[in-house]
Amino acid sequence: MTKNNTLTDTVSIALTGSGGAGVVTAGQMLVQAAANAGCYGLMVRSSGPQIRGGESAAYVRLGSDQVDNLGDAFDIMFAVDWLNVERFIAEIPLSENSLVICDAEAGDVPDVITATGAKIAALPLQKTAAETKGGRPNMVGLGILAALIGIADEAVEGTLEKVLGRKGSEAMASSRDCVHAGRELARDISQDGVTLQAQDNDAERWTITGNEMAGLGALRGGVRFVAAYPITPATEVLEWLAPNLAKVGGSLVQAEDELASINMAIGGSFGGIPSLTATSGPGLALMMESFGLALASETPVVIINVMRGGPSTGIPTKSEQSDLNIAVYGMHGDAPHITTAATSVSDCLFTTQWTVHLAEALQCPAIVLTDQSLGQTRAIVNKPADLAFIAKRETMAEGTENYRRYAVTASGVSPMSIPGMADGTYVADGLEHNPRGTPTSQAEDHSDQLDKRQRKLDTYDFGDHWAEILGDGETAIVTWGSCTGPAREACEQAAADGLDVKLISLRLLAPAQTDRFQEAIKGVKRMLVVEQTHSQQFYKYLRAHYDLPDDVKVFNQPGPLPVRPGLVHEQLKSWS
Amino acid sequence: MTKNNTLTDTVSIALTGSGGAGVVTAGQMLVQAAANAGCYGLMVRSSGPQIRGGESAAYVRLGSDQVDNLGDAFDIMFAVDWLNVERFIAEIPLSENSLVICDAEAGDVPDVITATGAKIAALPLQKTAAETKGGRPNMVGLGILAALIGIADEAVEGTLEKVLGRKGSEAMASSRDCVHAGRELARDISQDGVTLQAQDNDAERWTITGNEMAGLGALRGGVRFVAAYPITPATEVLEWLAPNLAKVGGSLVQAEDELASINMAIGGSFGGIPSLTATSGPGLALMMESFGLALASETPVVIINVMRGGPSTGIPTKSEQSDLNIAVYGMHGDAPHITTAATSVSDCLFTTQWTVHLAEALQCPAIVLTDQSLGQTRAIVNKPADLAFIAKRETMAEGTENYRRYAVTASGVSPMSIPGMADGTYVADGLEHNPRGTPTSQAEDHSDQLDKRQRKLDTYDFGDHWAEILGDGETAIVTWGSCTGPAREACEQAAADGLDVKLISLRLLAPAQTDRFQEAIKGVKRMLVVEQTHSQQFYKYLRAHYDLPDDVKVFNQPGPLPVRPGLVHEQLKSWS
Amino acid sequence: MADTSEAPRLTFRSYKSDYKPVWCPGCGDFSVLNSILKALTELQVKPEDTAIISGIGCSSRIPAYTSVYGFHGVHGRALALASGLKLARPDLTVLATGGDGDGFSIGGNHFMHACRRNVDMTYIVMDNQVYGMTKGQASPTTAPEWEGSKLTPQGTGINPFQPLAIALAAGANFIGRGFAADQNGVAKLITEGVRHPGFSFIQVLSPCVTFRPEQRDWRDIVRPAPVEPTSNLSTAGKRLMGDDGFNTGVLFIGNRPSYVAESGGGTDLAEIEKSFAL
Amino acid sequence: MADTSEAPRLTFRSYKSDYKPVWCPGCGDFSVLNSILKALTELQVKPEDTAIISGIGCSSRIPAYTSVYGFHGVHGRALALASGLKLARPDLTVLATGGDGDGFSIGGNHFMHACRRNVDMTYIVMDNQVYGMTKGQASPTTAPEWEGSKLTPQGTGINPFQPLAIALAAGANFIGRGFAADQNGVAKLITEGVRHPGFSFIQVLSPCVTFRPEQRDWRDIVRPAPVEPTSNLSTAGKRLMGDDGFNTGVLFIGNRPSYVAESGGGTDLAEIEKSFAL
Ligand SMILES: Cc1ncc(C[n+]2csc(CCOP(=O)(O)OP(=O)(O)O)c2C)c(N)n1
Ligand SMILES: Cc1ncc(C[n+]2csc(CCOP(=O)(O)OP(=O)(O)O)c2C)c(N)n1
Ligand code: SF4
Ligand code: SF4
Ligand SMILES: [Mg+2]
Ligand SMILES: [Mg+2]
Repeated sequence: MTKNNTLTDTVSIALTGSGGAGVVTAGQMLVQAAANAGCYGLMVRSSGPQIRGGESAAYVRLGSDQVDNLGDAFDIMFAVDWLNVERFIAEIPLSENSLVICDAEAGDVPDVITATGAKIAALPLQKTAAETKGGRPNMVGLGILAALIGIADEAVEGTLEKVLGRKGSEAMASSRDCVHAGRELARDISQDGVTLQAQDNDAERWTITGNEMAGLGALRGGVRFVAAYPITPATEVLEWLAPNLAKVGGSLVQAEDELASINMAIGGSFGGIPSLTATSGPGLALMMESFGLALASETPVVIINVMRGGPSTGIPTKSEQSDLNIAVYGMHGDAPHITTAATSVSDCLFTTQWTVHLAEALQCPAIVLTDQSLGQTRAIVNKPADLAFIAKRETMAEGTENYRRYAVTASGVSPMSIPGMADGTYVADGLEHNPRGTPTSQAEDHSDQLDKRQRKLDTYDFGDHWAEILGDGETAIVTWGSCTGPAREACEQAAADGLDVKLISLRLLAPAQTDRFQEAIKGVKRMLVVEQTHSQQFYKYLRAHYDLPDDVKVFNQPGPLPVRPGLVHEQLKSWS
Repeated sequence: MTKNNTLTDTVSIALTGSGGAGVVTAGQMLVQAAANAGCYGLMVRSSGPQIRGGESAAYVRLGSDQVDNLGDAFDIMFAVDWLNVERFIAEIPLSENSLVICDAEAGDVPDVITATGAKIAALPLQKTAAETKGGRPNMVGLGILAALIGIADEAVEGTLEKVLGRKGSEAMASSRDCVHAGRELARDISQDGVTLQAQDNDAERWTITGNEMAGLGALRGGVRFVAAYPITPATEVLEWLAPNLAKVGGSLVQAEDELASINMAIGGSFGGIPSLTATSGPGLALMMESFGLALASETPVVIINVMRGGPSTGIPTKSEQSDLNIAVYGMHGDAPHITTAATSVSDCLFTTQWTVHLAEALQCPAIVLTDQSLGQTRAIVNKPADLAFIAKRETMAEGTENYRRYAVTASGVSPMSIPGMADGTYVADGLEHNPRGTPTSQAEDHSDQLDKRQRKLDTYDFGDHWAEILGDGETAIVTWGSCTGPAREACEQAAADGLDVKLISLRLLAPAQTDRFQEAIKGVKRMLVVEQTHSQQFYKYLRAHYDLPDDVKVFNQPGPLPVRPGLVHEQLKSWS
Repeated sequence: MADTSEAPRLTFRSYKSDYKPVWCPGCGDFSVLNSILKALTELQVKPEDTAIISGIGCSSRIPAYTSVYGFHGVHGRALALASGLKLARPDLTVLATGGDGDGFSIGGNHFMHACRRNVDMTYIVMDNQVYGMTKGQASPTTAPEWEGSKLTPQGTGINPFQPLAIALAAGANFIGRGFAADQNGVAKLITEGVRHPGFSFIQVLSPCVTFRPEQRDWRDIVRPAPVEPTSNLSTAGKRLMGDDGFNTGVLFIGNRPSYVAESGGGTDLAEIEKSFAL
Repeated sequence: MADTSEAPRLTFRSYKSDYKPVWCPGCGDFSVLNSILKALTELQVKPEDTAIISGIGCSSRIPAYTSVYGFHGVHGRALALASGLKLARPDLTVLATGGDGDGFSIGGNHFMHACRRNVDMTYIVMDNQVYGMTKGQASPTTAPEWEGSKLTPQGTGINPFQPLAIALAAGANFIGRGFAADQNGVAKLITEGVRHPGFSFIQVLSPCVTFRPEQRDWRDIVRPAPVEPTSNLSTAGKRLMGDDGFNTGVLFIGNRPSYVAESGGGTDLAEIEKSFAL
């Protein structure tokens, strides 16, 4: 989670339109322009069922400090046309405080829009665009929006240059003209409280998605071998990794399926190379048998699982937190392992890197949970600091005699030999084994090895990273993953009401950190659990592992709609 | 669970020997002979790592009423030789009250045996056998044991005839001679409290394994299509089903892997034929992705999962209850489904049949959990009663117009059309869909369908079968599966001490029956949770779904050793 | 296949649903859909006695665009689903459809074993040498030098999968290849495939205009195979091992009987249970 | 393969472990183990630079009986494990071993794709036409009329899987067949397979004396293939499609280069991160 900013100074803008209308491009440019002006922001995209083309929407939120999530409502909606707008409208909360900008010639404003009570500004978008050769209404919109929120011309210019520079001066010129024409149109309308303060910002800032963050975290953590099979919304992790792994001397292989990809990764790791795969729900399910192999053979491997709507194929393009159960409990047999979750777009880097470190240190497979809303959101963030977490596996000391791969040690971690090391040859095995690795079905061997695999996790000091904890108070929100941003914002909203709320967002889901958790909720009388599932998976997980206060309320909402800060705030308000 | 017998009148006998010594045959004959004498009993076999041959052991427990589990210790151990006996000794609790019968010429009695303080009777086994042409020491042993426990000659004769009849009169004659010679040898030794009372028993009794019970339960429940891939210890379910399905007009297909077998079963069920597959941990893991497909597409299907030691390939031939997590939580997405567990060898029939009924009635995939110790134990039981549970799926009414496969109904169950029904064509889908089955990513459709899939389970009346509940008291044991037998026996042991203990054994693990559970533990002040796992999976499951009393103790023991009644009893005793 | 002799003649429209495909304009799959509908019309199977089973991918969306029974399963498992359905319900006409990724990558094992098992059904793969649905990665049939995917920016460097040669080696009983734009030709292949006993496999070259726009040029390359269909394995083996992937038509017709699951029937359960009696 | 020029000569015993195999007396796998050890001795690869990867089955127990690095993985995934290892560690000599069930049934997809991907490693399948470990069910290579399994009491009724034909169609670069009892012959095949670049596949007919005792008769049937190894796909295709399964020796030698994962190296992470800067 990023710096604790007060989010009153953010602006939320939705852009919608049919395929080819370029609303996503306009949205991206708007974020980029705001960044040029020293601000922060993020953009989430949403599209219809079509593979290509079809209507789409871009949800932009800008602020003077880092923005982690979408807000409660949109200040401005910009609609190039009304095609299938009802498909999106549930994702675009509007109120009488909102301003809807549309094309005067796009036909009647749909009932779903007027019903919200938003102010409507019907402007000649197409007409204005047509006045410029090659002009397009999305660029007119960019001009209008930039003007309304107070982004200076140079900032927009810089963006046009960066994005369109390659396309030649003609494209540049027509876009510039449209933007200027948009600024003119904007003179006739206004919207309160949307003016962004341009900033002098010396921080090195990045424009990056959560999926790229996760890929970079893997690279920083030392991963040098990746095998994977494409799946929405995890593919971009792999697309970023493929060329960049090669640059640092690693490699990525596209496997024939997920059964192969997890096994290839285990094979690479057995070879001493920190290895990873990335997938989403259906692929994770296919990997579970072999995840158990990594666990029993104590071969570290990391799975990044970018969650989407489930069950089954579900809703591949939308976010949900419903893979919690399978990530924590989805293995056959007694299977102590590591499950972590990223708490924000930026934190996808931290959590992935940390998890690679943990997996290697504990010789244990690990699952990193992120989700579509973190993974596919592009954000302007401060460059993340370098971290000390790098892959470091305890290996066999040179000259070891009578090497025992699965020696029963106090820490539970047994030094691992790596192919190439003389005197270290052993057979990694998923059958229960004795310390030498020989298969056994004896009770004593089984319990020794079960104990040792559990002990690795029980005795390791995970430090403060197990959770993000903010604030204090007798009321606490306990949450995880992409609900962290909205929950934090809800805490701020509650603070404005005078209610102090402690926020606890779990980054380490398995192994459960019982003592730390009980310590963290000391003094907490009322607990609100916030999660994006239908079946309260997180709440049930908490019950299973932790003692909760008597007064617990659960706010759970399945995907695809994001959890809005205001809804969480309502829960806090309605408590008593 | 079977009739509440008092288990003081049982005899426990372990038979061990090297490969080819025939201890398993002798054990089986002993059980059969006891059955002929009107008694009950069971036999569990245990073998070394060799595929064929190698040492093995047979654990027999006989009684005047049905026997559900092994006891605390063995009254008699019969060892043909001492080969690798240390591999088995942890499975054969002996005490100074035990009698060990061995061959006088088999060499020194191993320290592990003498250390127990058991009485040793070294008899001329080989020598006696050698006196008969074709004679074998295992048959001498059968004679000794029959004599010691008081099984009359006719009962043994009947067994010899049944088993050896086909092999010709020579084999019969030599076995008979050995048995008689054994009876003679037995005159020189004695053991207290092992005399079985021969009974007049009119009940129709069966000799059957838990795996066969499960297969029969499937058949009785209406299953007519099975696709599966062999895996220990589930294969016998399939081996029994293959010929017998064909006899009743159904069929079994051996698939290329578990991914295929679950999908074939779903395909068969889509075709209107109640379908099933059987597997064990590793195979279950492979099935989970497609289990989600059955769930989302609301196509009933049943998986019988015969648990073995885990994680990974684990200990394929030994029992454990460690697939609880994956069976209850192992799916990606929000995945309400059915998980049941058989409580005894006999109950494998009831639970499987009931589960087929539930899956079909609720159009929901289901997992039946049994384990190696239930599945591969052969027991003498009373013929199970016929049950009313047969597969009955709610199908589309003829002449339905504008059919909606996934109509949102009050019960959550939507009438299903079956290929062949005119006007019922639809596309089953694992993508989220609207009532017609068309893919959608709208929030409303998603929550409608999530609600409906959950509602099916929440509103269905599972009746009293959700648990086996016995006795009453402020102390309760909560357990499941194959721990039920030992737990029940522990209750009886406690009753003998004057402590009333209520036994609650859950047959329905998912959906959780919160109200029923809370009702069942009303008045319970102290709860002992009994399970055969390393990581307390059952206890954590209970915590997640139920409110437990403050005073909870957990007795968990991983495989491969069975949970012994006496250990559970200890826990009850040591409470305060 | 069910008997349809007395029914009135069914038309193309009887097999078509009213859903608008999600495909990109110009996608080859539109044509394949038409060919399937034409073949069903020719076959005159009742829609309710017919089922189309698919996996996941653009091409796997086809069932919803027909009016027969359908199952849009999970990625790679269409043939297993379809086999289960046909084995449990031999009276139905079963088609399986999908893409090259679905069928040859994640679903490759079921493909081989379906060929081998030879259950009487027809499998139509819309091969566009790419993963369309996930926005353009290399599939098993992609040429090694194709650099269009970010996952394999230098090309895959891997020899393409030869679906027909594999089908032959695995034991498919009918093997054909068509080109999507040739709707009647593909319809004829499907009709013949359905009529032929056992497992029929039909590869349809079906351009992905979005991620492989160069596939539009296929129309200039495809040609009817210059030889007659053979039922000789060695001859077919020689031919298909040397094939360039653009010969269309029926390329192998086998004569193995269809696999049918063992299922006698007629015994009473009580009779069976007697075997357990002491 | 690592350079071993200066090392003292390694003996058969250097590659053997002291564990007693769990196999039944007389099992063909004892011979195959010997052949592998002989081949390693001939190759003089260092034990620590060698890895044998297997799945689950009687035959898959082999790694533990050698003294090289090993991975006894899960059922069917040996080739994926082995591919990952070899791609991440191209300096190692990697062998994969297993049974016909492991490799051709549950592992069939990885088999095809390993042939196609052509990573430089050698795959040895001990084919006994049965699932030995699970006590005798039909495998893909089992003859359709074999009635020895309770799961298929009337025989499978399914055409047996042709591993060599599939390997050829899928793109294996070296294909051979041996008979377990011919320990030197199999050792030679393995040696050649390891030396040949790319993916080498060697089927070893290895009798299961417990569940298929009639396989002892194989010794009277196997024969060296009467023809020279070919590197022509069409010729090999014709030959292998007509093969009766008992011709031994090298049956195909291809000339495709091995697949190596893209891996340049040399760039600093900080350099890469610059691409994210505004
Ligand atoms: C288990 C699993 N892995 C990955 C995916 C993601 N996925 C969906 S479709 C697809 C590939 C589709 O390619 P193809 O079968 O060729 O169909 P096309 O879209 O080209 O018609 C993939 C990888 C998935 N849905 N499920
Ligand atoms: C996922 C999974 N399914 C099934 C099994 C059970 N199983 C173990 S070995 C085996 C078959 C072995 O046959 P094969 O590979 O031919 O080896 P063999 O024993 O004949 O040498 C099976 C089905 C398993 N271990 N894992
Ligand atoms: S992406 Fe390609 S395959 Fe998919 S619908 Fe578009 S053109 Fe067709
Ligand atoms: S069962 Fe067969 S394959 Fe397995 S060890 Fe015995 S003889 Fe060998
Ligand atoms: Mg494709
Ligand atoms: Mg085999």
